[in-house]
Amino acid sequence: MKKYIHYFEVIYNTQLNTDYYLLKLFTEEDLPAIFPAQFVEVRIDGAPNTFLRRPISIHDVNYEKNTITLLIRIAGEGTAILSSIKSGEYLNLIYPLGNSFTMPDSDRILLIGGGCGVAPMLYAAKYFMQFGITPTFLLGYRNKESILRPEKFAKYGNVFYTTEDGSFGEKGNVLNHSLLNNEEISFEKIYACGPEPMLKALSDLAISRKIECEVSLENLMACGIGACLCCVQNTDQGHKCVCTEGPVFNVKNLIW
Amino acid sequence: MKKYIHYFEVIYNTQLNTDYYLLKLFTEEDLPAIFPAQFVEVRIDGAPNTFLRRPISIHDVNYEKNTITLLIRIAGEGTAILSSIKSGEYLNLIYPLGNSFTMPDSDRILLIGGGCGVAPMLYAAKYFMQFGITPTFLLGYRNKESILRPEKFAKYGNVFYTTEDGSFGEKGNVLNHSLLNNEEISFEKIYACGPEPMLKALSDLAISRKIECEVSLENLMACGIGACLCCVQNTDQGHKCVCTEGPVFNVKNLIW
Amino acid sequence: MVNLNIDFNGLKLKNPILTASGTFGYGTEFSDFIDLNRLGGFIVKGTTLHHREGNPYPRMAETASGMLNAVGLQNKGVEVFCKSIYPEIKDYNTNILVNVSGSVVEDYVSTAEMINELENIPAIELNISCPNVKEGGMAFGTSCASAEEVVKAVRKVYKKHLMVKLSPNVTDIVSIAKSVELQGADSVSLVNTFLGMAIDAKTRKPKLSTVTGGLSGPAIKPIALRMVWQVAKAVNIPVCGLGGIMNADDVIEFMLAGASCVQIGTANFIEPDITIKILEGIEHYCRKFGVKDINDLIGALDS
Amino acid sequence: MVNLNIDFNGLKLKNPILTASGTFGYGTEFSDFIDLNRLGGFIVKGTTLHHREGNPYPRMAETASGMLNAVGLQNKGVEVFCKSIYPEIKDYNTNILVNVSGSVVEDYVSTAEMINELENIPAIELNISCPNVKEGGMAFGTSCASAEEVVKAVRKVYKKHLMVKLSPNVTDIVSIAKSVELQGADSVSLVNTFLGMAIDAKTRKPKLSTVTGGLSGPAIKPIALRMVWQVAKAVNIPVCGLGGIMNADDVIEFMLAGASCVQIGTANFIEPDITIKILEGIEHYCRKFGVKDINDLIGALDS
Ligand SMILES: Cc1cc2nc3c(=O)[nH]c(=O)nc-3n(C[C@H](O)[C@H](O)[C@H](O)COP(=O)(O)OP(=O)(O)OC[C@H]3O[C@@H](n4cnc5c(N)ncnc54)[C@H](O)[C@@H]3O)c2cc1C
Ligand SMILES: Cc1cc2nc3c(=O)[nH]c(=O)nc-3n(C[C@H](O)[C@H](O)[C@H](O)COP(=O)(O)OP(=O)(O)OC[C@H]3O[C@@H](n4cnc5c(N)ncnc54)[C@H](O)[C@@H]3O)c2cc1C
Ligand SMILES: Cc1cc2nc3c(=O)[nH]c(=O)nc-3n(C[C@H](O)[C@H](O)[C@H](O)COP(=O)(O)O)c2cc1C
Ligand SMILES: Cc1cc2nc3c(=O)[nH]c(=O)nc-3n(C[C@H](O)[C@H](O)[C@H](O)COP(=O)(O)O)c2cc1C
Ligand code: FES
Ligand code: FES
Repeated sequence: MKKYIHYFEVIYNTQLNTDYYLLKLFTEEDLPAIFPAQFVEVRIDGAPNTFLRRPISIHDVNYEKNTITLLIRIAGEGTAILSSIKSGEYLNLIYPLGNSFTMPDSDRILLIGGGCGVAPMLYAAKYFMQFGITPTFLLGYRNKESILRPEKFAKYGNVFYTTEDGSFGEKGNVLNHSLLNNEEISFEKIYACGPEPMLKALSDLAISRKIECEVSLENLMACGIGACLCCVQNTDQGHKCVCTEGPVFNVKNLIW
Repeated sequence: MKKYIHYFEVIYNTQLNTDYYLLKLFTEEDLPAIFPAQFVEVRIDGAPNTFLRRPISIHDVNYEKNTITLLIRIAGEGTAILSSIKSGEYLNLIYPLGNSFTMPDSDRILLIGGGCGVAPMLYAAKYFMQFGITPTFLLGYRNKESILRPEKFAKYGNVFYTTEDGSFGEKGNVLNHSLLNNEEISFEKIYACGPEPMLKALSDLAISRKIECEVSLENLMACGIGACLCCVQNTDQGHKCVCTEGPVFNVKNLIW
Repeated sequence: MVNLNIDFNGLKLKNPILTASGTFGYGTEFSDFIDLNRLGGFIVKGTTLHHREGNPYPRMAETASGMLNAVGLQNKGVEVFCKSIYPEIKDYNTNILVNVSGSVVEDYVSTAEMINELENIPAIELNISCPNVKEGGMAFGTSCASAEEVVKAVRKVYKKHLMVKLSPNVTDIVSIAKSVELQGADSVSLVNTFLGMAIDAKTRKPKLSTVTGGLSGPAIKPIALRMVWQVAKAVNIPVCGLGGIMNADDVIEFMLAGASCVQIGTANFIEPDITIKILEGIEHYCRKFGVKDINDLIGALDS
Repeated sequence: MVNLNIDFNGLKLKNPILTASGTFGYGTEFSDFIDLNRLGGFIVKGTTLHHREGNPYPRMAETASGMLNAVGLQNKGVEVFCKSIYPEIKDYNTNILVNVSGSVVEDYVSTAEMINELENIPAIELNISCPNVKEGGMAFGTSCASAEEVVKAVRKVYKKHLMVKLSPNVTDIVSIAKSVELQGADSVSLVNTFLGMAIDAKTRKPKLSTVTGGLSGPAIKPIALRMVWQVAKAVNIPVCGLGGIMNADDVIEFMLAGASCVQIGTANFIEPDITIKILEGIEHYCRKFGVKDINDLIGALDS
């Protein structure tokens, strides 16, 4: 799949809560086909410590309007700079990067997102919906206040929540949710993104229950295009690049 | 003289012509006494190549309004960043730095500025005016379009111009101006700032005519406060720091 | 028209822009962004006799104007290179160099021998300076005796252009350069990465799985430039300069210091089309400053 | 309350923050901005036996996240220091160290002897690593034999704390550190600047009058940190770490790597009050991470 370097104009940058920002970006170029869980590499200008680009999932795509949307969580200097960018300014992106979630065979699919890991799930659902598949979402947050874009997610599927403090949905993390612990409900496939401990636990669960499970992993990236071999994940076939052979891996191939 | 590190708010940033910008800056702190030809060290945030502060002359001071004004010529990355700063943003300044022009004994004084070297001359005139001294200005530019703030200078003294192409004032550079080449007109003292070749030629002229002459020099600075010894100028007393023992030197002490 | 052709001790370069090993994959990773045929050449990944999985992750840490890496020569080994990768890339109309790495002299020799057979590989870059493998690599490049030993052995079996890549982690890079020249190197390239380290103050852990790694990027440019200048004055073979090159001015500076060609490394990660932008920048520089032949810049520092 | 006191091989530091020679003048340049008495100590300018005018200008060039300098030990000589400067600064309630530089062993010895007489100077930092003077300096710091020679000679006449400042421009900094330890150094400080170079592509001229100069600033931090880690593991005397420190996290990283105290250098140029900000940052770090005694951080890297 061909990759591009394009400038995008910031249409808006909205703060969603303390740590999260929503960036809508427009390009005059034609958008290439984008698949679920693919990501962009954003150039961060203007700070000596943000020398390298930053990988960010594609949260939403609008082909008619030539826009993509990113959901940014402030983690350090680079994401802080992104969070303060203003509409009318430009961002340089390399995209679309990485492989993607594979197509399911039925709509008994569960999209699990934890914290920032909800980012790729919106577009994943929108993408699957084109094929008549309506997913179920299971989204985990710290508390009610940290829930991101609930109405938007509700458009594309049934949404279940967990919060760590129980202030919304079920209390605990996604692994504790009754959906996953009810033998009556069976999913053909789980797609997940989130903190590594969550993904590991989910992987154990999926393997023991024999549910197909694909996870989108993070890793430190220098290039994003398979050139530097910095972003490796250990698998049963040896070191694989998260940026090109991932970010999506079937849990059965992972050696955590 | 005590030095301060203060944040200043940008009141306005006006483009004067292709290369020059006028920045008015306000601080909530009380302004210390500032003397003519003193300068500030501006911190340039947001670029790996502008690691060090940039020295900029104090172009004007308003003690009632707690503002200082800088005249910026785009020379490279740092000044380009300064030129794009917007009102409401903040700049971190160390100031007031350097020695200053010494008081004249009469008002037969000539303030010579070439290009960017006009910057300190406005405040110098304003300062001398407090003591009842009205200076004469001789300002050299490339052409009519590049003349900076003519009305403002006119407020503080008689202004004569040279332009390289003769489009305004006398043709040539300041050294060629009839003021300097008319034996009838005698100045007690010349104060000058501008490109080194101009200052050198002026120095020769002043020494041969036995006119007192003080020049404000530039040099590459790392600290601006006399700590690094990077900014030296050769003098008859050895290497002197331009940032603390200058920027003003009497030409008779200079070994160019 | 500006002449950009350089005769690099027999290696014909259409321009001085090559890419640095380990930062440019096998070239094809960049074909979406640039026309590889426009490069003076590209140098593929560090290739070893046997397959190597490289170091565990994390392998990367960002630093001020630079980055540390601890990839550790992950590659599938020279046989896979010759059989599967070489056929895919051999028809590019540019110089393809293989960066040959190893941990014992015999491995270098065997690898070089196999690459010698590949018609469309006009040169190898002998990597005696990789800081990221325990067993050797850099150790060869940090003493004259060991550098001589490996170059001498490889010279016997490798008949084409032999470029030797020097380590900057030394007291006296000039004497190492002279040693490898004496053993028949056709050129030297410098610098490889500087051995560095990063720590996470919060977790108290090293940021790299191997604790130390190789520093690259603009941070190292001033040191790399100094070394190129020192070496170029001292040896009679040409020098390929690298270390932190980000733009056309950087290339000009390396050439003025004495480099006959350069490699672009880490910059490819940030701008995958940087090589072509730099190439155009160099043409622009030459036109602006009336340079008719790029060769006129080599060592033309006015000091 | 967090304990920040450190016993640096007999030198009592109220906290690990010192300032680096040549970047802090004689301290007084900073008294408008900070209370010098709050520092663990400060190290004054490189002082030589005789007056030195230093190198011609330009002496400075900015580089990516760093700077090159070629000051060349401009100073008025040790006599003027003892007579005119010492009395002005001696009553600060902090450790004042003199950085002693020279070009021949005898000069180091004579200078150290004179400083030995100054009651309120508890230590000298022997600079065997200045890259900016032709005759020596760095040459002493780049071989074990010459480092030993000068340390041995100075040790005979200097009775207080002898800190030796190492050059990073070497293949093996550990063996140099061990050599100076063997000759009786009480501590080592590292690193001095890296020999680098900058060129103006437009004018084709070097940016420094001396062509090469010393690189400092955040650019070098990863290499400096690695060297501190290597040396701290290898010697039994304490290590003072420096090179590119800009904030409290950087200090913590150097301490985790094994430094018992640190020096702030180039950062003083950008923020003249940075030392105190860093000190406060360290207190904040300790409170946040439950560190009761700063000594617990020394060498506490979890690797
Ligand atoms: C494929 C992929 C998709 C991603 N999608 C998103 C997204 O949609 N929205 C979003 O906000 N973030 C996303 N991230 C994470 C994002 O890339 C990092 O948060 C960002 O690079 C941090 O940069 P910084 O300069 O703000 O922080 P830094 O100052 O660089 O780092 C702050 C902290 O975050 C850690 N960190 C930095 N980069 C990564 C990384 N790539 N993976 C894990 N930890 C890291 C650092 O080790 C450090 O502890 C994604 C990462 C990957 C690999
Ligand atoms: C005491 C003093 C007062 C000054 N007053 C003013 C002023 O009022 N307005 C103004 O616009 N500029 C003034 N300058 C010059 C200003 O400091 C430089 O133009 C600025 O530092 C350049 O920074 P940059 O990042 O834009 O350019 P860089 O990219 O750093 O440099 C661009 C070019 O300018 C040269 N240069 C950089 N700094 C200096 C310097 N300090 N002296 C001489 N050449 C330099 C460089 O060598 C290079 O060729 C003053 C300088 C001094 C020393
Ligand atoms: C991720 C990465 C991998 C590298 N792998 C190799 C390698 O396999 N062989 C080699 O000789 N150099 C390798 N290098 C060093 C580069 O080729 C180059 O010498 C160094 O990065 C300095 O140049 P730069 O600053 O332009 O990147 C690698 C560098 C990086 C950043
Ligand atoms: C302008 C300047 C002058 C210096 N002069 C000296 C000196 O006289 N003696 C010395 O031992 N080190 C000298 N150094 C080196 C510093 O003390 C320090 O080792 C180096 O700058 C690295 O630390 P930093 O990156 O924090 O600046 C000087 C450094 C600079 C930038
Ligand atoms: S980030 Fe470079 S290979 Fe994945
Ligand atoms: S700029 Fe540091 S002494 Fe003048």
